Amino acid sequence: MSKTKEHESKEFKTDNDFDPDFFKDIERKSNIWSCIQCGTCTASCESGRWTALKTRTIIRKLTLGDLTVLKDPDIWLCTTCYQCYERCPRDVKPTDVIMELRNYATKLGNISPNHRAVVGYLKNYGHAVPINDEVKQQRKELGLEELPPTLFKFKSEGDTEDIEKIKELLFDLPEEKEKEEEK
Amino acid sequence: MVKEETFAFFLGCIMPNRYPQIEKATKFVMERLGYKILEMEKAACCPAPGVFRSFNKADWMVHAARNIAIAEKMDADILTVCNGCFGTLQEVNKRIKEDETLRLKVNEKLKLLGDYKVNGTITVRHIAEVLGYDIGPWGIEDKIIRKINARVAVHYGCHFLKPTKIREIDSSEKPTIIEEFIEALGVKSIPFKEQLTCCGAGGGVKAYDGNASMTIFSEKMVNIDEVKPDFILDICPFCHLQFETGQDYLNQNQSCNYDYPVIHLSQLTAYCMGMDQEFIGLQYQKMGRDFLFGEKSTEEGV
Amino acid sequence: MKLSHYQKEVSSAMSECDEYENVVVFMCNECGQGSANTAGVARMSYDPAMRIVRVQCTGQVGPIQIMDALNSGADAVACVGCCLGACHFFNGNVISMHRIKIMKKLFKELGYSDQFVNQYTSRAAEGETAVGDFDDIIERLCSAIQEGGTIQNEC
Amino acid sequence: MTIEKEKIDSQSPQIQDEEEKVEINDDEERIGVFVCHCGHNIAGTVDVSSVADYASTLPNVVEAKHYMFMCSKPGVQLLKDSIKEKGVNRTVVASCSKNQHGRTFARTIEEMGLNKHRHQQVNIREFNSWVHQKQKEKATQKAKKLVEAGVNRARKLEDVITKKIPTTKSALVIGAGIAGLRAAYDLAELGIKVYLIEKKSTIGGHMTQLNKTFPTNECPQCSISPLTNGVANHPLIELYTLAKIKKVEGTMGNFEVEVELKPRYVKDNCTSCGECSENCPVEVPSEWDSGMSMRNAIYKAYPQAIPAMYVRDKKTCIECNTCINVCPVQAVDFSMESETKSFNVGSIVVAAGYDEYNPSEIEPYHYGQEGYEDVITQLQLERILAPTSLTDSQVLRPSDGKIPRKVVMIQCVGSRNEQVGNKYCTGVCCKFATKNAGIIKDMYPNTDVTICYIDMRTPGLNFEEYYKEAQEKGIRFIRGRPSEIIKDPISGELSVVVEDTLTQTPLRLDADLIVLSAAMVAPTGIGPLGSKLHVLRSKEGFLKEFHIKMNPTQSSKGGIYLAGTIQGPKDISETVAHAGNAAALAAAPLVKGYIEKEMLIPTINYELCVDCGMCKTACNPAAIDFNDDGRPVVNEVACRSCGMCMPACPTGAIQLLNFSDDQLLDEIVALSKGGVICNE
Ligand SMILES: Cc1cc2nc3c(=O)[nH]c(=O)nc-3n(C[C@H](O)[C@H](O)[C@H](O)COP(=O)(O)OP(=O)(O)OC[C@H]3O[C@@H](n4cnc5c(N)ncnc54)[C@H](O)[C@@H]3O)c2cc1C
Ligand SMILES: Cc1cc2nc3c(=O)[nH]c(=O)nc-3n(C[C@H](O)[C@H](O)[C@H](O)COP(=O)(O)OP(=O)(O)OC[C@H]3O[C@@H](n4cnc5c(N)ncnc54)[C@H](O)[C@@H]3O)c2cc1C
Ligand code: SF4
Ligand code: SF4
Ligand code: SF4
Ligand code: SF4
Ligand code: SF4
Ligand code: SF4
Ligand code: SF4
Ligand code: SF4
Repeated sequence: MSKTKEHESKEFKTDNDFDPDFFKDIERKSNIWSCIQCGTCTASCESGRWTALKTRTIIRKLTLGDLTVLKDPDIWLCTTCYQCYERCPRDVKPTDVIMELRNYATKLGNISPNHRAVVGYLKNYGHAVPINDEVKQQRKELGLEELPPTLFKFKSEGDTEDIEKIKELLFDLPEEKEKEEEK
Repeated sequence: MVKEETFAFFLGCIMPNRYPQIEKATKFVMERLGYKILEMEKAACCPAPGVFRSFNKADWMVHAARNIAIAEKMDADILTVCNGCFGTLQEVNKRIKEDETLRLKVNEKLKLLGDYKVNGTITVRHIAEVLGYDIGPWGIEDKIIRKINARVAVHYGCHFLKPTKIREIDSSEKPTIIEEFIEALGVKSIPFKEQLTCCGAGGGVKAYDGNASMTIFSEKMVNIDEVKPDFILDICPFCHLQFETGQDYLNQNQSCNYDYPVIHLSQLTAYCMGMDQEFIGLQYQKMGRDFLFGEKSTEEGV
Repeated sequence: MKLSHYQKEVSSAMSECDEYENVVVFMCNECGQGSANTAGVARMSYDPAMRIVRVQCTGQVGPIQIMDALNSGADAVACVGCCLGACHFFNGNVISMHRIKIMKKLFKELGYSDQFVNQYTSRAAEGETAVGDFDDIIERLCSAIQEGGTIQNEC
Repeated sequence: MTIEKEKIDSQSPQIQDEEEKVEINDDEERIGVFVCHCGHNIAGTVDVSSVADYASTLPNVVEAKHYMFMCSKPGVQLLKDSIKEKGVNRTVVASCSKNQHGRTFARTIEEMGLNKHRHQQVNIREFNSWVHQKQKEKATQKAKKLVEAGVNRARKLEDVITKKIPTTKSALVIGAGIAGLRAAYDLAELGIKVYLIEKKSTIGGHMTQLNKTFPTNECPQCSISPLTNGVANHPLIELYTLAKIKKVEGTMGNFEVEVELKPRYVKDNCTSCGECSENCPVEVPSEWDSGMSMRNAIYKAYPQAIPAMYVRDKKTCIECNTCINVCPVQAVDFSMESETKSFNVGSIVVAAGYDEYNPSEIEPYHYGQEGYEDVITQLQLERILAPTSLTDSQVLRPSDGKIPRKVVMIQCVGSRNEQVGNKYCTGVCCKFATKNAGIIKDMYPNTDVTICYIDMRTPGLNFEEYYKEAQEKGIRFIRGRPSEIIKDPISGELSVVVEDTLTQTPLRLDADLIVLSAAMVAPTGIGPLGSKLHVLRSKEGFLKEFHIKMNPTQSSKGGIYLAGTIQGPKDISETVAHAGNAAALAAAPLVKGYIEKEMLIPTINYELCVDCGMCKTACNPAAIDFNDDGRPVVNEVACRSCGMCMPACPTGAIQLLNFSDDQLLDEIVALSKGGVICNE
């Protein structure tokens, strides 16, 4: 269902594969160490029922310090439905943990091209979903202004100050990672 | 004190750029109910809690704070019509209100974006919360001119109620806010299996892996199809998009045959309050274009 | 736990700084005294600056005793009680812990170092715990001295 | 702790010859200092003679000696001689720890007629020579300071007297579950009069509700009935049902208790014929049956209930008067009123038990909601299975009375769950789920029974075997905590969503009957009871024991003991053992007839005291109270000499004897001197 996982081919792991210190930051913001691996999160997960995302396994890998989790495509399958967050008996807040993890993965350049495109839209139009001609027409028919008074309208009228700053200062994504880079 | 009965209307991305009919309907409803709706000039993407928070939590917060700062300048609470916008703005607003150090940090970066500053003076509201609690089923009764006699599948979406500790609106396991409100409009919510699960669009999944998103969604549709509602009622343009385009996708790729109209709470309420059929905008939709409220509605007369 | 390990640590701590003479340590009648006795019986070594005062419970030690000690020239003060949850008088150690936390805050606000007053726990059966506490007191004391921190009035 | 040590002390002196006692001159402080060599143990590191020399220069010191072994007979003789010859009235021995020989020297001076609290032990061995062996110079310096501090301390030491307080030879037991029954019976067997108070109309508690008990699966009614009958018929036990504690005053050894007895509306001559109940038009769910059957407004909780009398529930009664008319012996009497009883007791045992956690708080499980009738708790299942059940022990599901073919049990409901505030593991539910799963499987081999668990916790002799037996019976164990129970709105069928964590598979298990293994939580009403008794509670709500390992049955207040699950979840064997220990401790001072207590307690200087009550708040054993004039008073029996009231006092009015601010200051000054002192 989802993309293949490179790390699964490597079966035997040693301490060298783990770096418990790496996730100290996440630990500080949530309770990952108090996870009892009860599986409530996975069972709650609407995504995980149909996809490869197994929330509990992600938390487990974190507590082990398994760095492969950063390259794990599964972490991008969470829909942030918060169901696990609501139900975890140990208050681990798995949704927040996954968000935190994605931040790390992003820093390492593990971002999908589609996501890059969405960030591009934001930087160029101020919107993750830009307007198109069909909708412009529709707006007119409905008696609305052709362009809503959002940042994009100002940009098209020549007032580009705000959007330039957003482009420059926010969501600076690292360059695409070289294909294989180990340890 | 923020101005009462006035809202800074936060549009977000999908509503103005894909479903302007929801925008139109919301304005209609709010103005009819006596609220003043102000445009938020230069507002941008909320930004979406799934994708942008995933990339950089700090920037996500700053960008959201920029939108909040615009409303603070207008001295009005923010009204959103979208769970995503609500999720982002409500959470960030709450956190900068409660955490002073965070506020200072956010403001520091916000300064670089222009003349923006957040002070934590306003609140962020969702239309469903305003209708469900401020107006309430008791308050809408004498504002409507027609009732719709329909059985619908209500979809709450995720970020309106969850995380409950932050939203503090209703139970996430057995909410009733929408059900109770639409009952006053004559509409009956019919429970279906796993009613409160996600539509599969959030968290950046729709962009990341459309197939996965559709797999989650197709299960949702199976459960909805079991109870054969008249239409699907949602409170979020992103869920709206998922339900609209998703049905189409399933019909084309998985030989399904769905044709359920998808209607936002604002559209439904607007219609009951007397807005013209053509402005409700069902004619622009992919699904259930033929669906007419007319057959189901009974005029109440004002 | 190896004895030599502690000895090494102590000697290294001592070589770092020696601008102190007395550290007043209030130890409760139960695990506090017990652990120091056990340390003695096992001939573990620690800094001779430690001056142990027997109290019923660390919950008995108030700001008065702590200020008395500092005023009469103690270089640092500490309270050593039972493990949290195992206080023989219910929760005296927890109360003492909070009290010392507040005192630390106060010292800091007044511009003094907060490393000269500390709360510890120990276990009667394990002398190591007492010695570990003592070592930590010295370590904090030394680092505070080296950073120019003070708890005494300049006079 | 102090109490026990001193008890031993106070008993031994009589053996010694009396004539050694000398006349004590108390005009001025005359201190004798003795420094011990302990062979090389001390003298090998510390220059003992220079320490003794130094001591002799200190004020009030009239004798300063050093000797090879102070604890030896000649060593002890030195003390005696100094008292006799030099008029020494306070002694300081610088040798080993107070635990090692402090007591030896204290006893010696007591033999000589001095109060034993006038001895000050200075530890220069464990605290000095043994830990500073390589730093002889510094160790000698330190020894001098320690001795000086000891001398300073000795100067102001005051006499502490020991008092004998007579006790009331009777006990109160609150709660008549298995724990209360056990404790009451054990106390009565020791010849102690017992008042047993139960808030419900019958005794036996939760155990009477159970079907079978692990690990032997025997009938709990059978095991408990000898005890219930024994208690009901014991000449020394007075049993009160429908009773509520109103007031508790006093301290260890002597309490005054006031109890409110609610009316039963049925007189003692009731023959338990059941005529009234049969004719009563009102039907409500039975509490004892956990709502699994109905009872009338006039009823007996269950056939074997003790006392074997009916009771009228005023709240649900519609006052049709039928019962009054049908009763053949005119036992029904609506004019009965509540009465108040007072007892004097020496000890109190609290055995108020537990409540089953109400799972409706966990929303995804939908317990108690309409349409989810087939989600029940283990206690309800016990009632379905029980021999007296409405279903005749058949497992029939509540919604439609069918035999379930798929039973799913969910563990840790309300335990190990921070969201509902219960962090602890109940420790019993894994065992009773295994029990009930096995029983169902035995009765209906074709029914699938699944237990969804996080960890199976079955420690102890017989319990792992019990678990294995269940596995062999074909019960399916799935390691995972279900996230929710879902209901198909069309078919109405229930299913349980759970991840099998061992294979990482999310599962949806169909279920006809879902049984929640709900936690054991503190009983309702424990808050008010706890505050009436002045005992502290743990953060989980149970009553807190004095020391988790060494004193698990003693409460924070002297004279009040905890029995059974009121202290925390337990199974029956643990409950019974716990209750037995509570009874033994509660009986000890009553059998002995008195409490011996050293008066090492605080005194209050009423000129300084501003009646703020801070000391009262600080005192865990609730030994401080306000008298009629609004002034704080220390209860000498309840006080445990912890000194925690001292720092709480804003004016320094309250001072613990021999540990006062002033006395401690003397010691502290000597120990701190020589540092970076600030002389203005
Ligand atoms: C479903 C289930 C199955 C179990 N199965 C087993 C098993 O098979 N084997 C086993 O060993 N254990 C089992 N247990 C545990 C067992 O029930 C307890 O260990 C035991 O009943 C505890 O007894 P108790 O006397 O401490 O408490 P309780 O039985 O609760 O008795 C307390 C009594 O005090 C009374 N009371 C409460 N408050 C007051 C008050 N304020 N004033 C006066 N009276 C008061 C109550 O009415 C009650 O009668 C099971 C528990 C459950 C929930
Ligand atoms: C590694 C380990 C760690 C533990 N940690 C903890 C912990 O952290 N917390 C905790 O609560 N518990 C702990 N325990 C359990 C704890 O040790 C026991 O619960 C407790 O010590 C039992 O005490 P006892 O008096 O029953 O037995 P014991 O301590 O074994 O005492 C029995 C005594 O009887 C003597 N004896 C035996 N036979 C005879 C005979 N025929 N005649 C005369 N005398 C005899 C023995 O010499 C011994 O002195 C631990 C146990 C182990 C093994
Ligand atoms: S629900 Fe919470 S405790 Fe359970 S496995 Fe998931 S993160 Fe861990
Ligand atoms: S928040 Fe993400 S991980 Fe958690 S249940 Fe929803 S989709 Fe799964
Ligand atoms: S009194 Fe103590 S220190 Fe002195 S000889 Fe005896 S044991 Fe040793
Ligand atoms: S009250 Fe009367 S009728 Fe009822 S059981 Fe007792 S004797 Fe029988
Ligand atoms: S008077 Fe009350 S208890 Fe008696 S029969 Fe009528 S309803 Fe029942
Ligand atoms: S005994 Fe078992 S079911 Fe009960 S709380 Fe502990 S682990 Fe959970
Ligand atoms: S010393 Fe004070 S605080 Fe301690 S028990 Fe006695 S009165 Fe209470
Ligand atoms: S704390 Fe001190 S001043 Fe206050 S009531 Fe107690 S003794 Fe008096």
